[in-house]
Amino acid sequence: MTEQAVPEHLTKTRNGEPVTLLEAVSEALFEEMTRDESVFLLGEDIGVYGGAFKVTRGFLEHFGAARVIDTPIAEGGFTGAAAGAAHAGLRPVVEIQFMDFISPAYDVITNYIATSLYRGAGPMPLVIRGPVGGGNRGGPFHSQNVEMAFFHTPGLKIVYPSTAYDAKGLLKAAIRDDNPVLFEEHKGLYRAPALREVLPDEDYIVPLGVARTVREGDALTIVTYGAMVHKSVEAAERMEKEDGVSVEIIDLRTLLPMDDDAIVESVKKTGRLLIVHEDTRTGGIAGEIAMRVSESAFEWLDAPMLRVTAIDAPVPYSGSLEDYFLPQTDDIVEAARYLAGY
Amino acid sequence: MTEQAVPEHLTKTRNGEPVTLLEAVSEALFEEMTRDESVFLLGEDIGVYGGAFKVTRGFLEHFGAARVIDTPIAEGGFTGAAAGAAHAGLRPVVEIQFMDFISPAYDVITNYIATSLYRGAGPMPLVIRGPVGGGNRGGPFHSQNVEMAFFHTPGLKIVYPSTAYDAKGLLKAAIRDDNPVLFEEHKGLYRAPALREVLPDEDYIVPLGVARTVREGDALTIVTYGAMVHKSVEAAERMEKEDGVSVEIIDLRTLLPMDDDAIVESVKKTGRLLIVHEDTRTGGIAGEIAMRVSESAFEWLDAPMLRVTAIDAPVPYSGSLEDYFLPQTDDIVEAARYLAGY
Amino acid sequence: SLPPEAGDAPRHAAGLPKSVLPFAGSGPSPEQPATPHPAPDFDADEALELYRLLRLTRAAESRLAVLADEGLVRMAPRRAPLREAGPVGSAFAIRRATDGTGDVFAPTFRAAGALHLFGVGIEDFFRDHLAHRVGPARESGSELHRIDWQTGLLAPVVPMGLLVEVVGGWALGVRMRGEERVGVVCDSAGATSTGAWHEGLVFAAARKSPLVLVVEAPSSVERTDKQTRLTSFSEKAPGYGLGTEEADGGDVLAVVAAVRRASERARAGEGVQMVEVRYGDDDPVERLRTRILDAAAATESEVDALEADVVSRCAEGLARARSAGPPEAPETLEGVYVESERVARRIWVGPRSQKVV
Amino acid sequence: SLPPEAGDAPRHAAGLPKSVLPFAGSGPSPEQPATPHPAPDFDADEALELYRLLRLTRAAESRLAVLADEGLVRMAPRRAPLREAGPVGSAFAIRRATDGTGDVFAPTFRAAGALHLFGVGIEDFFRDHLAHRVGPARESGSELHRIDWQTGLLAPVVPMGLLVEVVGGWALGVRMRGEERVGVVCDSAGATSTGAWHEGLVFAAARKSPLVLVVEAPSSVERTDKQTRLTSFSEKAPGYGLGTEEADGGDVLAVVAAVRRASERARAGEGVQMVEVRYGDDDPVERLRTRILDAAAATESEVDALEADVVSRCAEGLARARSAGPPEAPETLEGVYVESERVARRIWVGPRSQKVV
Ligand SMILES: Cc1ncc(C[n+]2csc(CCOP(=O)(O)OP(=O)(O)O)c2C)c(N)n1
Ligand SMILES: Cc1ncc(C[n+]2csc(CCOP(=O)(O)OP(=O)(O)O)c2C)c(N)n1
Ligand SMILES: [Mg+2]
Ligand SMILES: [Mg+2]
Repeated sequence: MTEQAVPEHLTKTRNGEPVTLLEAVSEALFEEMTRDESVFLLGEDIGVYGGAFKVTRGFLEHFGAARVIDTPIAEGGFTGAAAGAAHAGLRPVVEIQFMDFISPAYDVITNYIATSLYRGAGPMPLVIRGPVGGGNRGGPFHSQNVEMAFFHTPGLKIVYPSTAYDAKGLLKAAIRDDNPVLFEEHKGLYRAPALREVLPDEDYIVPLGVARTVREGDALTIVTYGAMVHKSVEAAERMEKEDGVSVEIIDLRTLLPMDDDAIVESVKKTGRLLIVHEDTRTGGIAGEIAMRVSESAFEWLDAPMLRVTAIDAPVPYSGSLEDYFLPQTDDIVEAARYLAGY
Repeated sequence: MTEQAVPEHLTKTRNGEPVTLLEAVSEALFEEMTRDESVFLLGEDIGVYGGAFKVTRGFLEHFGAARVIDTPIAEGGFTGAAAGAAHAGLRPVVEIQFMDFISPAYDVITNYIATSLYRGAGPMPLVIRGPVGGGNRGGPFHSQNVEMAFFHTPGLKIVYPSTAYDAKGLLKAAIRDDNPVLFEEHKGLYRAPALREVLPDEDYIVPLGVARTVREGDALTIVTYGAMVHKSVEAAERMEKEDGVSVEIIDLRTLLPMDDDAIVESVKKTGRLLIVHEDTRTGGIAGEIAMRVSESAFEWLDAPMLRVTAIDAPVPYSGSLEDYFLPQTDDIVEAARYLAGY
Repeated sequence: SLPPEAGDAPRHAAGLPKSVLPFAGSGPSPEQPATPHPAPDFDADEALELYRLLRLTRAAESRLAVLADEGLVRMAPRRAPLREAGPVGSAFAIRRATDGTGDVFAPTFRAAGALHLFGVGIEDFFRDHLAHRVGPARESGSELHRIDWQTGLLAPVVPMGLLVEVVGGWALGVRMRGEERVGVVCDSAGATSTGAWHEGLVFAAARKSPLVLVVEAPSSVERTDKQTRLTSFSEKAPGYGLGTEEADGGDVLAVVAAVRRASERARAGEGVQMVEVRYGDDDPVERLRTRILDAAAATESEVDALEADVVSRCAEGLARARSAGPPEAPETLEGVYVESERVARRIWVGPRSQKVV
Repeated sequence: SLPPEAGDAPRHAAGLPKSVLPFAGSGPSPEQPATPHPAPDFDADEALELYRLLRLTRAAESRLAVLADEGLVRMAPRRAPLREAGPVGSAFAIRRATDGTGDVFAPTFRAAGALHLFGVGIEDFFRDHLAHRVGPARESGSELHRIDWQTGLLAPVVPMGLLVEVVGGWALGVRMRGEERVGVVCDSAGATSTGAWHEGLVFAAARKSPLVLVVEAPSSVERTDKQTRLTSFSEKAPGYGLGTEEADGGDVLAVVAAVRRASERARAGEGVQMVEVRYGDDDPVERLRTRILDAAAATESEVDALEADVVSRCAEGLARARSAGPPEAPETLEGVYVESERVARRIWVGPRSQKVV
């Protein structure tokens, strides 16, 4: 590694300045690439252009073209190649320009990458990361959440951070993990001013598979992740003020493997469960959560487990339709009030 | 259409002879192609070779090469082409040689085919069918169940028959449906002697979206589909005999859209729900069922909703491992006893 | 369904009827060319029509850029400049009809003029981008989702390459029905890297489907390098057994001629054709203007008037589109399934799930 | 990890050490060729080794067919006959080592002899197919899942084309690490239709990765027709900017030579190479036998003895494999995640989910 200076825009944490979630992702990548020469990046327009969202701005100049690889538009090809590079002892991090475009890589991810260890090909230290989520008027092909395309695939891990701190710590943990990890970054959180925070100026990680209790409460449990964490907090604050009811919120952070204990312990305390996810409804992750709670804490349930989700449709392009399509704070308040009063 | 004679092996129903599930599928295809000139077939080795499982044996000779198309090994390419042909007013039926190989078509199915109507491209009368399921020592790439790769995609329908009667009637309904339908045929049921039955010698369909009550009971409800219907029946019969307990079994038949009413009504009657699926556990369809029952019938539940499923792993090749991996009748009995005694 | 101005139209028209042309009746009269010059080596009527369409495309694109700056259009395609000739020339070259009997055209972006030929008026173009409701697209979204089987327009889904599969299949389908129609897909160079492009082409080539593939190739080798080590995409054609044409993307007349040759070969049953449109630094709009003037196909003031007309119609269309309202939510959410009711469920509590004990 | 008979081996050996060769010490002694004939135009040692491997492949395959008939092996690849030279010749041509420093080889099927070169003894070969436990493959399954990074063997996943992506990436990776190693993928003709093959190749070609692609092309145009209108797959190479070689699949020595040339070019940094192995009706085993005898590289009785030896070793290996038991379930189900415990959950009832009221 060259002893080149760290690019200015990546020194915020070092200077004690707050960073956005996007900057936290950039810092995580930069630090891991600096720490470990086997870490390298592949993706469309991540080099010369610095990435569609500029996550890797300055990386090409700093780390060179061998470690910051601009790829053709062939998500299957370069994700599969990353798997091969992982076999060769490297630790590739793939950027999918919009996670919607992970679908051409579905075959290699589910059939090859996820089964590598099981088939005897050895560990697969590979991270596939990229922007997800709606609310940006991106239409059906720039707004998808992709967790449920992969949640059913044994061998994968899936991470979906909601804060800058977690994004950095989880991404660093994902890069150091020897399993393949899908890492979803919500576009709406990338530059959200409210999420700016000063991060510890140290090499911290946030372990995969451990949920976070965002706020404690006793009236009901909301299990959620990603952008919905913040809408859930809004809803909880409103209920605190208007109804005098305290809502506990669990941010899953890692969807697979899921932190069952955190969920079950909370439900045992509150007796009521609301699951909130931005992704569409049928076949969403809410089902698995409900199933597990039923298996492990049925007797503690004092009300039906409910969910607030997007509508079962492609993501609409029109703003008015998209707002209607997505779960909103009002929906969460409505469902939570129903449960609290049950 | 030529007035050629029906091939001998496709006249069993006409002659009042029993057919296997596989033969029922063949008859459905044959009848629909005869009824409607716009129906045609695409797939690997379906023409000259008659298909890997011989489902389309004799079709090439009868209907000609324009309607029985041998394709290159390009599942995305020919599934996408089928979508285009549907736009042109045809009703294509795609065979995926083993449904495991649907993954290269994941992109076009989820992004194009499922969204066609919504994007204003019009209806999409397209059936994608093929063999699924384990128990055949096929290993990880010839044994998969693929419903959960697509269950989360609004716009698709998913059908998974368990009997010859249903296979024929559901496939005919699927071909006549104006939505894209994924049609899963379990290899282990294809030629199972126990499933031979005499079918009505008439043009019947089984409507999509309607479950079937396989047997009535009051102690608990088992919701299942595909090959697990038969293991569940075995379990129920054993419990009837050994425990004097009567188990109700619902065969979903169509997974998407799901027949919520049938499930909920049964659970309201029995108060206990066991979901059995051959597919792997985490993110399996059991979750969605549990969630819906929680939403609609929580107060009627007298016991936790449980599930019996395959283990979270790729499908093992070894027979001993595969038996261990798959849900077995003993597992169903064990879980059902637990619930009945709860 | 066509926009209202379409009216009745003859079947298999070689061009759209005048009533559907963007600015029928306006602009210079081609019957009166300036005379001292030699007769042009091109059809003057066609050249002027193409010039209008190129101008329209550019005018529309620059307004789209403004809307993007204003934050009103999020998914405005950011594309390299000077690329109007590919989609416009291709759209112009093929057989258009308004009753679902013509060729089918699937452009990518930068195609306002091409869309116009397939019945999308300039107001609709902007309404689509602004997501101000119009047309059949349920999600009312953007140029990207405009589909009209009557005029033969299949605007793209975003994941690149997929339309090669789909239009190839459509072409197979119409041929099975005995119709002599051709499908044309325009794709940027990057699409050639996708597995979808490959699989679509392999299958279409094996079936000899009447498909024309227009590959819009950038001139810069540097930009291409990350995708392929080739300098010409036509080198890919023999690997699929395709016929080929090449055309200079700075010369819309050349594009028209190349796509015409290719599409007639496809129509004649010669199988899939590839047209490589190679872009350089030439401005196709300026070049055609010069050519028209040099050949005295129109006078400078006639061309200026035509330009002014395009610009003002563009401005008017945009103004009307802006003032149109957004769609209403529940109504436009239908259409996920053919038979579906208007189900829009973000929360759900079973009607009898209330405490009963 | 190598099977026990492997022993210590030199790094970067051009061939496996004798101790790993299938029948070290057996068969004719190459030091004593029959003398009246002219010197052969090939290396006699190599030819005899190749002959053993071809014979072994055929013997193993025919036993596999019997096991399939008995219902003991379900996923026995049914393949066109006479295809031994592709995998065997390719495996033989490249640099093998036993300590993870050699080239990497990814065959499809019909490769018993090739697998042998990469450390899979004949007993293991049958144990894999019978799923009688052996080796590192967690699911203990079949030739298809045999992977050994020490010898450089990456036997395929079934979905065709994927290994082009993966081995291309492996090749990129080792080059990034400064190692002069080459990855070789053998694929049947059908794989060239897949998007995975295309995308893998596009990326590997753009990176100039040291990858050699062996395309095993059937001679029959009829069989190929549904996949492509080409008669030669090499026509695909220019579309990716690949170097090419062709070899007659009836002539294993030609395959070895072609793959050697291709792999050395790839090693030298010349980027991805394609070798088309074209099969005809020639039997590669008989042909090599004739050639060995004609050149007097061995006597007929020596060759007969070698054949008998192969057959009896094959029978012995199979007998041992048959008598080995199946794997034990819970133990072998681990390995879904690196850190996972042996979790095998078909039913689950939370420990405290029993009725508590
Ligand atoms: C499968 C897929 N992956 C990624 C994208 C995102 N994307 C849209 S345009 C584009 C770049 C296109 O580059 P090129 O083909 O050169 O087009 P041009 O430069 O002419 O716009 C990318 C990566 C996509 N649309 N589809
Ligand atoms: C993506 C994918 N689709 C389907 C299959 C199933 N399959 C296995 S072998 C085969 C035929 C292969 O034909 P070809 O490439 O000509 O090989 P050969 O005839 O030489 O065996 C097919 C369709 C597969 N393995 N992968
Ligand atoms: Mg470009
Ligand atoms: Mg073949």
